[in-house]
Amino acid sequence: MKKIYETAAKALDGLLFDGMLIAAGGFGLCGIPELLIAEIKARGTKNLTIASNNAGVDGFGLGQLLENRQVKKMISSYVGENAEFMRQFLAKELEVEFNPQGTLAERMRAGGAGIPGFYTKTGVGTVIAEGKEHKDFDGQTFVLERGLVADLAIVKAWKADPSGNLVFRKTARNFNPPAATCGKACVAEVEEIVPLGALDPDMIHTPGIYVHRLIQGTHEKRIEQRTTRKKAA
Amino acid sequence: MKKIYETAAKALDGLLFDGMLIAAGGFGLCGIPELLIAEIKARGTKNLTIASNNAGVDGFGLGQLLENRQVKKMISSYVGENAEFMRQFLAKELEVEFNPQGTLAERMRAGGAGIPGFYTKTGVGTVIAEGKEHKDFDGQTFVLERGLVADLAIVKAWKADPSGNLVFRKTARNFNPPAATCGKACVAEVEEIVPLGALDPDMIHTPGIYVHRLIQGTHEKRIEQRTTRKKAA
Amino acid sequence: MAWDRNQMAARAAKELQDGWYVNLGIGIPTLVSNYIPAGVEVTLQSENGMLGMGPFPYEGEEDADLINAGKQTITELPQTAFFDSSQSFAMIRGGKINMAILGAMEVSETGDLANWMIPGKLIKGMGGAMDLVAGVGRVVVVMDHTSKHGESKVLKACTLPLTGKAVVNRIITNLGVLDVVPGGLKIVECADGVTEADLRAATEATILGGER
Amino acid sequence: MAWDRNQMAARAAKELQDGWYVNLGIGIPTLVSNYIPAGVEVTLQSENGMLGMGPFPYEGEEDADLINAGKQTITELPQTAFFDSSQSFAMIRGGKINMAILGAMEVSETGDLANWMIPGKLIKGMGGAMDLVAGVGRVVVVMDHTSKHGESKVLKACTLPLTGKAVVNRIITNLGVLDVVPGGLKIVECADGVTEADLRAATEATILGGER
Repeated sequence: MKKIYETAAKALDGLLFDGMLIAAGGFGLCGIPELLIAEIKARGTKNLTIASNNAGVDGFGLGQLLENRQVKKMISSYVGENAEFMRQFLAKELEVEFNPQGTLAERMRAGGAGIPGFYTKTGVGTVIAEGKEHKDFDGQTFVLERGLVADLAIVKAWKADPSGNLVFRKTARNFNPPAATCGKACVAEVEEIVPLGALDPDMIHTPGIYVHRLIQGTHEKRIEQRTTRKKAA
Repeated sequence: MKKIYETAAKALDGLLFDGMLIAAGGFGLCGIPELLIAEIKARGTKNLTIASNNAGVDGFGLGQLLENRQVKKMISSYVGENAEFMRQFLAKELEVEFNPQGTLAERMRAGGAGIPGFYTKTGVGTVIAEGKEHKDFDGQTFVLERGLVADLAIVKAWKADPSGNLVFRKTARNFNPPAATCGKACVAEVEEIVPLGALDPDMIHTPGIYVHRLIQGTHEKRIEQRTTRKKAA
Repeated sequence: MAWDRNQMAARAAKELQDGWYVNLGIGIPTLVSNYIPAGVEVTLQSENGMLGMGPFPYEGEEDADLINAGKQTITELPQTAFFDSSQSFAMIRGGKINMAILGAMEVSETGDLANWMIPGKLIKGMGGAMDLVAGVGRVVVVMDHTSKHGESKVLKACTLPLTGKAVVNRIITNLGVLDVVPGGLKIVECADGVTEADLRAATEATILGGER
Repeated sequence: MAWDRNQMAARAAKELQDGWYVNLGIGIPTLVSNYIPAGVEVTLQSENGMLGMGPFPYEGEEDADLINAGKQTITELPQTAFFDSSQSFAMIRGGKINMAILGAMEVSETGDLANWMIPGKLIKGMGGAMDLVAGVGRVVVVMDHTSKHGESKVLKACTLPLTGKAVVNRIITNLGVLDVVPGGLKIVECADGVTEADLRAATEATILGGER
């Protein structure tokens, strides 16, 4: 039951294949599994479908896999930060399935929770709901959305213990916990692996059962929009 | 936005009415909102439907409301600890809707999350699924279960801050977080209200948005099955 | 004449009620937090997983792990709670947020909202906007009344793909404030120096009544 | 002749594989944790919201906030994680638990399981059993082969309301071990001092083959 691997390369060994579906945590560039993404770029795995709220930026995060033409399709809610994405999409070189952000998060959670479908008001009356099954509950109309199960989930946490228990930091948590649950396999990269017993059992965000492999590494943690205020004189 | 009330009586003022649906946290006698239950007994509110995993024991927890004949119907997964329950049920004085434990927990979460229905494998082929809509996904059959929205949620936490952020302790967490989300109103009783800023924002189990009223009090925390081992000589 | 961005934000801030949980969209809605009236305490939700959003950090105190839904560095407050995206949208979809203030490309007299794409041209995605308009208690749109070319963005029917159908309660533009009511829009207020006639002239949508 | 409760638990413990996450039901299955083979590390899940369940506490160290699904006081381990009931059953329903070992009132040759009620007589409820049998990777039932009156509890078809349909993989009784396979049951092993003929005689369900 050894979950700790030395490198991203070793942690991904045997898990990557062309045409696979990968669920990735992160929001913008915050809390993205940057080390695992870099390794997937190095491997050159092709025809990927990636479920991730965003698509990184040009040259960083998932943007690197787009540039490297490894991505066939993105399942995302917002991709406005990425010029190469827009170019490939408008040129029809890239498929995109837009999911409302909450629907995407819930699809990941549902997929991980053995729920193949759930109803939501989100998107009813929009193109997002076209072709999907509708159903009325208590006089309101809802649309059926599907649980999402990925071949692999890649997530980034702050701390882990050797059993795979994960703790996230501030808004870097975001999609990582639901993504972790929806992978048939889940690899996590963390800033620090602490000894067993060092994490408060009441304060585990993602229990180790969801995490199959684990690496520790140094993260760039790039800031996308550096906004500040001045101290009053 | 003052959420802190002095007593259970004041915290429940204006929230109780005959025939209402109450969702209660707790598993067995662990993590039950014992102070709020005692106050509901004192008020004598009638014809209650209560969604709670268990029904307390004779003389404690929800068992008191059963004895006081305030309960019309229980929505529960397991009631084996309660002789009066069994008596009322077999005498048809009490309605019971059995829900599989995970289905009940998910119904509460779904109700709180704006999800009116979800599909699960749990209970397919059993009496639980009779009369419910079935649907196949990827070659397997699932049953549609409904999100549960309660008129009132009553929960018990370990600590709270004045904004209503809750932290639970060990397995006393159980149904409390999903129950808290599914109430149109939610009242929480806690062992300790700590100052604003005293809780780590990464370690909040139930964000204050779910909690409308809050009391601090002393809990009996009765143990249902005291099992121990002897120290080796 | 007419309101500028900050005046629109200030007007939108008057919509806030004490004790409310509020989600502010990107752009002008973000400015609303600068104008929260004294005595009104609101908790800002950021849909990337935070309740109790504080102001921008002081220079040098930015934290890459602490951003808002616009990916801007922000700060936390004593009451802040962090959570994951599925929990965040559980509270949005579940109606726990009292109000969302959002930008728009177009809005219709039936409360339809379009703010996420221009087919063939611009494709950014809806982010959390579809969930917000479907789930929160009250939806207020803040937008310019007309396009750069002077065309009304307050329409009988939206021309762009919708973000939500019949979801908008109130529209705040540079020209005034309008409510979505049965049969069309109702003028609540005109912006400084704007007459009701100006407002009607700039609006394609049906505006009810001769009087307010 | 035949296994006692502890021998049944010990036999069931041989089903465990290193690294597995396992849920043990109330009764004999709880005893399984006393017989986990050396070198096999399993993590026990308790469906009331805990991974990494430890043994009973020493006298005087009981904690009312720390119980298992049987409401018994227990302890935590260094790798323990607590979570709420919706998360607990998310992992159960989602197939993250490798095996559940459960008690039964009746089991059928098609893998149907009945363990939660006797109409008109006994009504305890299914607790988490329906979720467990529907969700976990492998379901092992541990039970007495016959009732107090000597009637087989391993049946062609269950007579009691089901907990799950076609969910049981393996049956461990005081008389032996049987697998649910296409067409009926297959004898895996006879208990000490029990012959295959004994096992067949005590079983109403179809047992395949003349040989094992």
